Amino acid sequence: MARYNETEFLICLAASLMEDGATAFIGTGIPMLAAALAKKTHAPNLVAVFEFGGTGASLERLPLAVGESRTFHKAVAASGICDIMETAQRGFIEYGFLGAAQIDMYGNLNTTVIGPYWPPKVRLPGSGGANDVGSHCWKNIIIVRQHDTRRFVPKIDFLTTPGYLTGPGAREKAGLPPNTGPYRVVTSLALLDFEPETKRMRLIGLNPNVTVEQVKQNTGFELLVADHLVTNPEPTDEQLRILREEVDPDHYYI
Amino acid sequence: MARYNETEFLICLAASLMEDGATAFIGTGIPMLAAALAKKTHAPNLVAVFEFGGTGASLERLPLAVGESRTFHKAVAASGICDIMETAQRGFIEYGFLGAAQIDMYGNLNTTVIGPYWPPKVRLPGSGGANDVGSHCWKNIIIVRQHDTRRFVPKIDFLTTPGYLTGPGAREKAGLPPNTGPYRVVTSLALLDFEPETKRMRLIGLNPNVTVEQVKQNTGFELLVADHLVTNPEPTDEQLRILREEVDPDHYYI
Amino acid sequence: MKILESGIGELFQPPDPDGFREWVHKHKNTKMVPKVMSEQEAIARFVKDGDYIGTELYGTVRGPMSLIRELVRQGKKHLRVAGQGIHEIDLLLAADMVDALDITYIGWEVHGISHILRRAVEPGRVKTTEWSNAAISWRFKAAAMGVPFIPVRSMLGTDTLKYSAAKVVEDPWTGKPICLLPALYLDVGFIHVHQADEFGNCRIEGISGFAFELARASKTLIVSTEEIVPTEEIRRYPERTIIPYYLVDAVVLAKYGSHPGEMCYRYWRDEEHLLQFYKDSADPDKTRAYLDKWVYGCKNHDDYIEKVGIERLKQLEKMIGGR
Amino acid sequence: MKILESGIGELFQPPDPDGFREWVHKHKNTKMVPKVMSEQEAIARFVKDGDYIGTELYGTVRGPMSLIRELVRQGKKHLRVAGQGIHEIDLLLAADMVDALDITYIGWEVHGISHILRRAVEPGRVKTTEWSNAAISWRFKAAAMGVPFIPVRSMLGTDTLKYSAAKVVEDPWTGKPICLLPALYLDVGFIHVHQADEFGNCRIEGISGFAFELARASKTLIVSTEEIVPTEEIRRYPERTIIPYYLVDAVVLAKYGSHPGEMCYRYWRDEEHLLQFYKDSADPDKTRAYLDKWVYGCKNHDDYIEKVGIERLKQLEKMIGGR
Repeated sequence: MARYNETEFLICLAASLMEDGATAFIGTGIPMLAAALAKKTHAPNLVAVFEFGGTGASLERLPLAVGESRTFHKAVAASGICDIMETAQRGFIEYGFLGAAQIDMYGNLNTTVIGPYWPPKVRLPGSGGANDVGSHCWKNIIIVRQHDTRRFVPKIDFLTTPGYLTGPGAREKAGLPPNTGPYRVVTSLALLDFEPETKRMRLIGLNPNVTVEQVKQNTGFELLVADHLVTNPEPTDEQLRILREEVDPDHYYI
Repeated sequence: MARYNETEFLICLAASLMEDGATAFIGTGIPMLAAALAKKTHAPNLVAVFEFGGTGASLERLPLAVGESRTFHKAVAASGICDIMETAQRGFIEYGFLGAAQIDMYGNLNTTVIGPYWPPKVRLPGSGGANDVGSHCWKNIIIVRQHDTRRFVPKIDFLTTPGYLTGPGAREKAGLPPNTGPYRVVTSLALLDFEPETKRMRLIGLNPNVTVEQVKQNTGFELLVADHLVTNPEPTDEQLRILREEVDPDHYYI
Repeated sequence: MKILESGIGELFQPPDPDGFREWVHKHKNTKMVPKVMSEQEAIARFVKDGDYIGTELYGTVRGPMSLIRELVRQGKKHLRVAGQGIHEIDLLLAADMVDALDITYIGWEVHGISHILRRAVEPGRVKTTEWSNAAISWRFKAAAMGVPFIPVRSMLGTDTLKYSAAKVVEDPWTGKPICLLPALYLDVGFIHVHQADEFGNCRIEGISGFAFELARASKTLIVSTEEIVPTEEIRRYPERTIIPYYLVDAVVLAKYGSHPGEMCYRYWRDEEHLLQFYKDSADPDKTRAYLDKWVYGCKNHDDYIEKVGIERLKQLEKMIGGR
Repeated sequence: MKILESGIGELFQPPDPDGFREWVHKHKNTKMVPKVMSEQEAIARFVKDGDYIGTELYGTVRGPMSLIRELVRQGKKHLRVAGQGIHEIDLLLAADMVDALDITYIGWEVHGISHILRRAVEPGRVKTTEWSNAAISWRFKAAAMGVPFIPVRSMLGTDTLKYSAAKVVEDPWTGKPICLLPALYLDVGFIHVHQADEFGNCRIEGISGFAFELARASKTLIVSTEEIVPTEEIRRYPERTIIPYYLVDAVVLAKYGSHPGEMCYRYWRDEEHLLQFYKDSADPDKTRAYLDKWVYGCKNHDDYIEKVGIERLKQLEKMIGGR
């Protein structure tokens, strides 16, 4: 049996992207586990920010929702959504974490509908805070659990959250804050970034036992590939122990 | 020796205009004393609102400034200036109290400069909250201690705070909230209102021993006079006792 | 100041600051009068068919669930709703009480998407207009300020803006595009708080979500509270009053009023109950059965609480984190 | 969206949300690091000649007076100032440190108008642009939101607007005129608080004035505090933190820092001292003598406090109202 499952791998990879002492806008699911793991390992001073008002919570216990009491347990501040979103709008939040049902080559995200807008084929939850996080945080990290051509598409059905929109300069032209945008994409197959000149998605790291071909076959648009590819690190036994015993002992998520 | 001085008279007259249970935006000086007196006499449920955040203070002790601790002692809420001003902007504050260095026939007020704007002959404090109170409260009561032609002028040097501007409909045309504006003017000589059709200042009450001629002579513009003039009530002994012994025992103002 | 783009979404509740002021002047009582009443009376007196309503915080966190259940019991129709939530919006949609949604997020977070939302919107039964989460709160903030719109930098360049009723204009100072959101005034707002006095002065512990803004954006505000405290206590710490009495029309005592959601420092979410509902909500008949048991099958909140069982609630109290 | 009117007042600090963001990204530290330092170090490190500064609340109420006195001692020049105040602005003007004022109110309330303001403005030495009191706070609020302007319904139809740098536009939703105020971003903000931890997490008791907005509108924020509390205490009641640490660049311990003004629940205003200053301020020589004695004549705040005398301060503590 494998030493870890895919979810555990993604959590550890996402956690490794979290910088000690940085502010990070944390959403439900993998980002919460990654933030909690990071705080218990290499980034004890990570400042987790939650959209409904929690800033700098201890994350001793894993939150089950973005507004619940553990998002501000022993926090340095507990305010409200306007204060948090305006803090992001003023440029104080370094990292954002986003998920998506569909993503395109510029990192634009869809969490609103599959099919036409109304009436839709599938009605998804909607933007929630994603559009705001994607608009205001400096570096956005996108987590897509299944890397396949249903999710990595040439054209998303609905542009819920801005990536680089139509390419270089498009965010600024739209009035979004300069020098912001998607930073990394973490998936079941690989780690990707966005090539600085073209702002197009680029493969930079392969998960263990994954080939370039596999990633390309599961991506619905032409993918750039970095000259030097790394293999993404496997979770250490210590990371897995902390994740299983301290972060999510009730196996709520994992 | 007189039973009361002019200041005491003005305080009691202003107090008599305060309605039990109403919200009133209270500024420094006579309005504070009037509000405190009203709360201790006919209007115990008057809700005094102070611009820097105090709402519904007990006013057991007389505030010396619009932001000081007595403006929110035993208050129901202590917030900030934006919340208070937005509460007025949303239409929750019935009465405003204003003073002025100059006033015209439409109740427009000057507290900014005498002479040209810059450099001015005399630099006055400026609008402070007056412009906001005059813009947002439903009924504004203006207190001018000396009623003379230097203060009641045909044209004020600077329009700091809006009265009826140029006349009927002018406030609405400027974008100010409908059905708001100056309500009464309390002076050393008389009580005045604004005639509903023309929005022009009108004499409706004379202070004791004051004649219509006297008021006209001390007013720098043509003054309307109501058909039936009342004589403004003198302070009762009880009002004076409460004012002197309970409201301002240190004779800070009186 | 050029208008560069206008969203094509329907504006379900156009901003009207002057209308709001006139309404306040006519209907709000600035006198401190007792407003404690039952949820039945509050909903019956203050909510009409066709009203535009909003709730705070959201379905699993300090939500006014006892008020929502009563709203469903009384079967108000053709509601327009500020759609930010989970369990509370699901109940309204399941009971077919909603015609239009200003939607930002309706879903079950990590558990998945809302089956009930899908059944309401995919057949074209409920109309939707899109907003970001901040945008909905900022629209309340604009209303709370008493102005018709508010400038923000969200939604720009996206379909979220295209299918909203926002506008993009050129900022006259920087010359850059900026998004203007229309103020969102509620006919009726619902908030559950930790403490209130009989006049409606309210306190909230922990995060305040968008309670400050929603309370001030509501023509009528119905508050439910875990406990009623003496006004002397309110006056001792006036800086803790987040909702002053004059905003409030009804105070409903509702201990455990947020159940099955959590109330910070008081009781933890009833995860079993929530997951069961989410599972059942995939099936229309089971959804109906849930409503029959937990909403229509309860006379009132006390009845609901009895059905949940005090032992269970005591457990949830033990499970919540302290200070 | 037509521009109907533009104020002719000079805009001393044009709004630049993107510039603010870049500055934050480059200079603000999101790590929790200790920031306790002396007022000398704070002013020397963070204030430059020509800066645009603002203070909160105002000269006789929770004002950062110990910081202002140090600012005067260090003689910073050509400052541009958000002019909402009394004693604090008088000191800066008397020391001839100010070139431009965004003025809403500078005066001594019931005592009378500011002699020092008259001597500064009437000869044409200090430039002014007009605003209402709400307008200045709303300009900070716009900056705190991270947007270039904010719509309000004050100042309309008046010379206060004509001599401001506001604009009147036609609201695209209601078609009615509305006033837009440019956001006011401060180079340096100064706030005096009741409690702060060593990282800059701050609490204020009683009214909060415009501390929330000014703190968030400041590129650099210098906080003085009556006492420094452990971070554990801050974390126990996170909803009481009005200024989170990441906004703060310096924490200066300054017990009685608001003297001669009051600090609610701590000490009462020193009315004798204030009235004496106001009397003296009518005469340039006596004003100079006041500065020599109470500002230049004191090495630092401790020295000032010693000169005021602990007995006097203990009296003022007895005179303040309780909860």
